[in-house]
Amino acid sequence: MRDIVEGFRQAWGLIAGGDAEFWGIVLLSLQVSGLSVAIGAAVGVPAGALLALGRFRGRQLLLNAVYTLMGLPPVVAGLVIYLLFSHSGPLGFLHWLFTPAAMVVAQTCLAAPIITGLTAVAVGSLDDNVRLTALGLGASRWQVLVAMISEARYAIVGALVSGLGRAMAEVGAVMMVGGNIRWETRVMTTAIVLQTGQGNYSMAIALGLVLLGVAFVLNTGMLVLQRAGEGVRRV
Amino acid sequence: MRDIVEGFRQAWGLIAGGDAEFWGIVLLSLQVSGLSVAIGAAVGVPAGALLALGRFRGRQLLLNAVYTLMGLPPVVAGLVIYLLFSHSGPLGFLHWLFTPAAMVVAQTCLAAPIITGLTAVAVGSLDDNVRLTALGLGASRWQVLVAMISEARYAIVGALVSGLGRAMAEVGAVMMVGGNIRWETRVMTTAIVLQTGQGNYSMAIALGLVLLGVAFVLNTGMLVLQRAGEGVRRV
Amino acid sequence: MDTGAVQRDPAEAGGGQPPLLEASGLKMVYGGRTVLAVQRLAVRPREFIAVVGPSGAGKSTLLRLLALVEKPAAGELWLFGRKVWGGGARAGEKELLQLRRRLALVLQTPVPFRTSVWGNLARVLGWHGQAPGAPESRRRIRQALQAVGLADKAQQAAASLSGGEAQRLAVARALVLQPQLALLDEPTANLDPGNVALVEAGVRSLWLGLGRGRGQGLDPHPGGEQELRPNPCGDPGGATVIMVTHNLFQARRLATRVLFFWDGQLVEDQPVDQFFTAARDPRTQAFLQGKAVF
Amino acid sequence: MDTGAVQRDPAEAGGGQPPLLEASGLKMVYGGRTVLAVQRLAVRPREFIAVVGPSGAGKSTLLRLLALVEKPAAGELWLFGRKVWGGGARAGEKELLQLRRRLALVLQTPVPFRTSVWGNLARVLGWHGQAPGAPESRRRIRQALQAVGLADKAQQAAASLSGGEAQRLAVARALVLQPQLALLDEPTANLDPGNVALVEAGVRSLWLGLGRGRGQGLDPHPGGEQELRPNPCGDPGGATVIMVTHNLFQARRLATRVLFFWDGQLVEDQPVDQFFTAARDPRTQAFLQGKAVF
Amino acid sequence: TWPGPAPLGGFSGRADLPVRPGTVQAAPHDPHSIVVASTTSTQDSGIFDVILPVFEKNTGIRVKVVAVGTGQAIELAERGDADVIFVHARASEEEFVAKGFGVRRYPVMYNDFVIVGPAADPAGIGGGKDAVAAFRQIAAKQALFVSRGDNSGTHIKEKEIWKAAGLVPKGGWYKEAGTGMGNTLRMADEMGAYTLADRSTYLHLQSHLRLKILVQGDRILFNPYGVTAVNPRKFPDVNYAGAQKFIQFLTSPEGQKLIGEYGREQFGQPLFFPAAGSDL
Ligand SMILES: Nc1ncnc2c1ncn2[C@@H]1O[C@H](COP(=O)(O)OP(=O)(O)OP(=O)(O)O)[C@@H](O)[C@H]1O
Ligand SMILES: Nc1ncnc2c1ncn2[C@@H]1O[C@H](COP(=O)(O)OP(=O)(O)OP(=O)(O)O)[C@@H](O)[C@H]1O
Ligand SMILES: [Mg+2]
Ligand SMILES: [Mg+2]
Repeated sequence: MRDIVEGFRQAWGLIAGGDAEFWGIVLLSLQVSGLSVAIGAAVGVPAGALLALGRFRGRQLLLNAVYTLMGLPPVVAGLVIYLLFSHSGPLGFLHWLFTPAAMVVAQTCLAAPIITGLTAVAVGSLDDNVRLTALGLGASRWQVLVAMISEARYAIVGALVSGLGRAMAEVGAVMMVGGNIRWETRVMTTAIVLQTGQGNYSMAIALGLVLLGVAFVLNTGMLVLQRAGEGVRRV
Repeated sequence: MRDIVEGFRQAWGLIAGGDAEFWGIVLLSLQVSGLSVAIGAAVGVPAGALLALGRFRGRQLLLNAVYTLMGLPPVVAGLVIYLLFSHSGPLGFLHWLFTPAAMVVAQTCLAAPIITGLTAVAVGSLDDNVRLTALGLGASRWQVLVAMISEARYAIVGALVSGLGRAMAEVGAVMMVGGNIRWETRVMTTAIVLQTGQGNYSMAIALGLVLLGVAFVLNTGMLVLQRAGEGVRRV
Repeated sequence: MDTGAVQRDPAEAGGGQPPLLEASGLKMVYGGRTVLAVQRLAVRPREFIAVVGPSGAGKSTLLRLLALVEKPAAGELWLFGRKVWGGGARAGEKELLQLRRRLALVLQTPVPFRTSVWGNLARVLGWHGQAPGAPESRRRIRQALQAVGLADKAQQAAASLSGGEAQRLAVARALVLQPQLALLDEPTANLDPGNVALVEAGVRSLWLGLGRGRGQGLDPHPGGEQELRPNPCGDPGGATVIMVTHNLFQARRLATRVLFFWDGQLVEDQPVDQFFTAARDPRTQAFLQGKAVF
Repeated sequence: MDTGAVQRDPAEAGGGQPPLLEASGLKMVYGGRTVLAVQRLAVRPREFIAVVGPSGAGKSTLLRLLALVEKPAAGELWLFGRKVWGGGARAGEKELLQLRRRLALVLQTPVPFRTSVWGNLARVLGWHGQAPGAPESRRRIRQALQAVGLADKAQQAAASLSGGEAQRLAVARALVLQPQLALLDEPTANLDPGNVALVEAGVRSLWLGLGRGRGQGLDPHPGGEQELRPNPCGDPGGATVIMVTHNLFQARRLATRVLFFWDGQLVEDQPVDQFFTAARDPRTQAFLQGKAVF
Repeated sequence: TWPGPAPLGGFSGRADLPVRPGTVQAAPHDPHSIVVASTTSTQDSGIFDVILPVFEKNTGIRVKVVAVGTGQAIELAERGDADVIFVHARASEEEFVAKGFGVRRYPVMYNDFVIVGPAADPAGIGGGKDAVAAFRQIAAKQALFVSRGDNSGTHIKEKEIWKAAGLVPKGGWYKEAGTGMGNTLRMADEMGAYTLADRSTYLHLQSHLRLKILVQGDRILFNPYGVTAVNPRKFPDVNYAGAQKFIQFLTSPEGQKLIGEYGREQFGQPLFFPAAGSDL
C-alpha cells in the first residue's frame, strides 16, 4: 500500500522533474504507439468497413479470424516478428531488430486487428438504410464505404481508443523485438517491467500512472476532436 | 522461419497428443479467462450502458477514465493487485495470491474496462429514439437500460470478444499474481513466455497457435449464439 | 425525491372535469433556439385533440414534453393532477415513472425493437409488470395486433417490416397498454387509406373505452358503416388522445378539438368545428388553404 | 465484368419512345416469402407514375429493385436501354454505378447523414464528381434547399431536424442531382399541406425539366395558381418520376399513370384518369374506397 | 588504471563524442555499437548502469543490452543478433563456444546464490553453510520450496544441488514456478517457502520481503558470470572488434574495480566479486 501512495508522489516528481531520460522514454512510447495506431487505422478502418459491407465468400470466416487475432498474445507476435527480422530471418537485411521500427511493426500487428474488428462491428451496426440511401444517390462502392465510416465515426473512435490502449499497454512484443535498450528502445511499459524487476515498485507504479495520464490526454483529444466534428449531438 | 513451420507441426502434436499437463493448462486458461470475461460482462455491460445513458455530473470524465483504463499496462495491474493481496496488503487475509483466484481478479481488471468502454460506445451509438420510445411506453430506467443493451447486442458481442481477447492474450499480470506455477497457475500465455525465455521458439509458437485456435472457437460460438438470437438479419 | 409533485387541491380534483393536463409557459430550447413556447394549455379527460401545423412548428417537441420523456427548458406542467415541472421543483424519477405508466407515446419515427412483432408487444406489457405469457397478456397482444392488421405477422422479425407495418406496430405497442392518455405523432402518415381507417378505428376504440373490458375484443375490420359509440356500460375507461396529424381530414374525422402550432407558438385552439369554419388567426386560414409554409 | 449489360437494338433504342425501364418476371423473396412478383412493367421517358397499394404490398421493394440497390431473386430488368439483370447475366459493378448515377432514390425512411443540412447535399454532389465548393454546385444546393423550404436551416445539424424537415432534406438530396429517373417513396408522408405543395412543386419541376438550365432557378413558393409548364426551350431534360404514395389525391394531382399493387402483384396499371374512374380489378375499387386492408 | 579517452586505435575520431540518446541508429553492423545479450537478473542487479557509462565514455562504443532469459540470450546470439553474451550459465556458455558460435569464454565476476526462507525456518536449515545438506533437510521435512523452473542459470544451479543431494524433488511441497527471480522471491515470501536466489536480486527486493538468508558461503553456491564474443567466422557482420573491447574492459583492472565496488554503498556489501583471470 505504501508503494502505491509513494508511486503517486513519484509520478508527480517525474513529471515535474524534467529528467531527459524519462521524457525521452515517454516520447518514444508516444511515437511508437501513435505510429502503430495510425498505421493500424489506415489499414484497419477501411478493412473493417469492407468486412462489414462486403458480400464476398469467406467474409464471415475472415471476420472471425480478425476477432480471434484481437487475442493474439503479444509474446507470440513478438516472437514471430523477431524470427522474421532476425539476422538469419528473411527480413534480417533490413536491420530493424532492436530498433523502434520493429516495435512499430509489432504494435501495429496487435492494434490493427482490434481496429479492424471493432470498425466492422461499428459499420455493421448501422441501419442498412444508410447504405441503401448512399447507393440510391449514386455513391460508388468506395463512396459508400467512406459514408458508412463517417456515419459510424463515434464508434470508430472507440475502436481507435481500444487499439491505442492495446498498443500502449503492450510489453511482451516490444520487449522482444525492441530489446528495451536504454536510450534507444526503452518505452514506458518495458521501463515498468525493468523497475518491477529491480524491486522499485513505487517507481513502476509511478511510470504506470504517467502512462495512464498520457493515454488519458490522447483519448480526451480524440474524443474532443470527434465531438467537434459532430456538431450538435445528444448525450 | 523454420521455427514457425516447426511451430505448426508441434501445435498439431500437442493437440493430437493428449498430454495431461498441456490440456490442464488449456483448461485453466479457459476457466480463468472465461470467468474474468463473465464477471467483466456482468459488471461492464450495465456499467457501460449507464455511462452512455446517464446524465449525471462527471459522466464524460468517467467515460474518458474508462477509455484510459483500456490501456492499463498489465504489469501495473499485476503489481497493484500483488500489493493488495500480499500478506502485508489489505486483502492478504484471503490468501489468494498465486492461486487462480488472483489471476481472475487481474484479468477482470483488464477486461472490464474494455467491455465497459465498448458497451458505452455501442449503446451511445443507438438512435436516441430507441430511448424515447421505451420511456414513452412506460419503461423504468432499468427497463430502458435493458432494452438499449438488447438493441445494441450486436456491438456488445464485439465488446465481449475484445474483452476475451485481452484476457486471453494477457501475460504480465497473471505472471505476477499467479506465478506460473506448474500444475497450479500455469496458463497458456505464461507457458508461452516460459518457452520463449528458454529459447524453445517453436514450442512457444505452437502454444500460441493453440491459444488462437481456442479463441477462434470461443468467438465463433459467441457469434453463432448472437446470430441465432437475431432472427432475420441483413449482412 | 417526490417533493416536486404536489397533489392538486382535492376539491378541484374531485370537481366536474378537472384538467387532465395543464401547461403554462412551457418552453423548449434546442441549441439556443426556442422551438416551442406554449402560454397556456389545458386538456380535460376524454378529449380527442388534434395537433396540426407546418413542419418544424414544434408538434413533436410538444408531445415529447407531454409524455414526460424530455424536460422543458422552463414552465409548469401538471399531469393527472400532479405537478411535474415548475417553480424550480421537479418530480422524482419514481413519480415520473408512475405518471408515464398511465400514458403511451407513439413517436413520429417508428422504432421497432429487434425482436419479433409479438415480442415487441410482449416486452411493453412486461414493462408494466404483466407476465407476457399470461393468458390475459396474450389476449391483449392478439387484440392489439388485430386492431392494426398485423395479426398474421406476429412472428416476423420487427426489423424486417415495411414502413407502414412498422408504423402500425408502433401504434399497437401503445394500444396494448390501454393508456389513459395516448400521445400519437402522425400515426398514419405512412399508411394507405384502408389501413388509415383501421388504425383510426383502433384509436377511436381506445378513446371510447371499447375493448377495455375482458373479452370485449376490438372489431378488426370495423368498416365505414358501423358507427362506434362510447361504451354503454358507463365504463370510465375511455382515454384522452392527443394526436399530431398533417391530415386535416383526419383531424376533422376524429378530433373534438384542434390545436394549431406555428413556429413554436400555439396560435389557434378551437373545438373542431370552429377550427375549420371560424379560425381566428390569419396563419391558420393560410394553413388550411395549404399555403402556409414555415 | 460488363458482359451482362447488352446494348438494346440501336434501331429500337433510337425509336420514338423506347422504354426507359422494362421489367419482366421480376421477383423478390425475403425469408422464403415472395413479397414482389411483377409480370411485366414498362415505363417510357417522362412518365410520372404513381405507385399505390396497401401497406406491405411490395411498393418499397419495387423501388429498391428499380434503383438497382438490391438484386432481384429472379427476372429481367432493363434500364436506360441496358440489360441489368436477367438470363443469368448481371451487370458489372461499374456499369451498375453508371446506371445508378442517372437516377436518384428517396427511401421511405429519410436517413440524414450526420453532418449539416448543406453538407448532406454537398456530399451527394461530391459523389457525382461535382466539387462541392464550386459556384455551380453551391447554386444547385441553394436551389434544392429552397425548393423544399430548408434554405434557412442549411447550417443546422441534419440529425436534429424534425420528421418533416428530414423528409424534405431527403427529397432535396435527390433534386440536387437532377436525375433522369427519380424514384420517390412516399416523399410527402410526414408533411403538412403547405409543405406537400412545396415538395410537389419541386418534383414537378424536376419532371418538367425546369431549373435544369444554368441560373434558371426553381420558384421556391410556386403557389397554387401559377401552372407549371414544360420547359419551353424544348430541353429534353425532363425526368421520369416513379413515386410511391398512399395519398390518392396526390396521385391524381401529379401522376400520368397509376400502378396498383396488392400482395406483391401488379393488379392494375392504368392512365391516371382511367385508374380513378374505370379500374378493372375489384381490389382496386375496394382500395379506392378505403376498404382494402392487406 | 585505464587510460583516458580514446585508449585504442581505430575509433579515436569518435571516441570523445558524447553519446546522445536517440541519435544512434542501431544496426548490427554498426561499428560504434555492440549488442550484449544478457539475462534479466544481471540487468535487474543494476550493475550495467555503473559499468556501461564508463566503457562508453572510454571507447565511444554504445552498448545495447538486451536482457532476456538465459536460454533466449544464447539463442539470440546463435542467430547472429548479438555481438556478445554476458550470462551466468557456465555449461551452456561452454557449449556455445564448443559449437563454434562463441570465440572464447572469459570469466568476469561471480556472486553467490543464497538459500533463503522464512524466519521461522520450519526445516531448521539456518546457520549452516552446507547447501546440499540444507536441500536434503527441506526435502525430508517436505517444507515448501519454490523453484524458478525456467532453466535459467539459477534453476540450473538448483538442479545441480538437488543432484548432489541425490534427490529428485517432487510433490506438493515443491513448486515449479517458471518465472523470474523477483517473482520467485515474492512467491516464496508469500508462501513461507524456501528458495534459491542470487544474492543481488535478493538484496534488491529485501525491503519488500520477510525472507531471511539461511544458508550462504558454500562453494557450490558460487555463481560465475562469463562473457563471450560471438564468432565473426559464423556471422561476418558482427562487431567483433567492439566485442573484444567490451571483454577487455570488463576484465581490465578498471572494470574489475567498478564491479567490486558496486553495491557497497547501497547495500553495505558488494554484489559481485571480480573474477577476471580466475578459473570460474
Ligand atoms: N426480411 C424479411 N422477411 C420477411 N418479410 C419481409 C422481409 N423484408 C420485408 N418483408 C415483407 O415484405 C413486404 C413488402 O414490403 P415493402 O416494404 O415493399 O412494402 P410496402 O408496399 O412498401 O409497404 P408500406 O406501404 O407499408 O411501406 C412486407 O410485408 C414486409 O413485411
Ligand atoms: N438539436 C436541435 N438544434 C436545433 N434545432 C432543433 C434541434 N432539435 C430540433 N430542432 C428544431 O426544432 C423544430 C421543431 O421540431 P419538431 O420535431 O417539434 O417539429 P414538428 O412540428 O414535429 O415538425 P414535423 O411536422 O416536421 O415533424 C424544428 O425546426 C427542428 O429543426
Ligand atoms: Mg414532428
Ligand atoms: Mg414502403
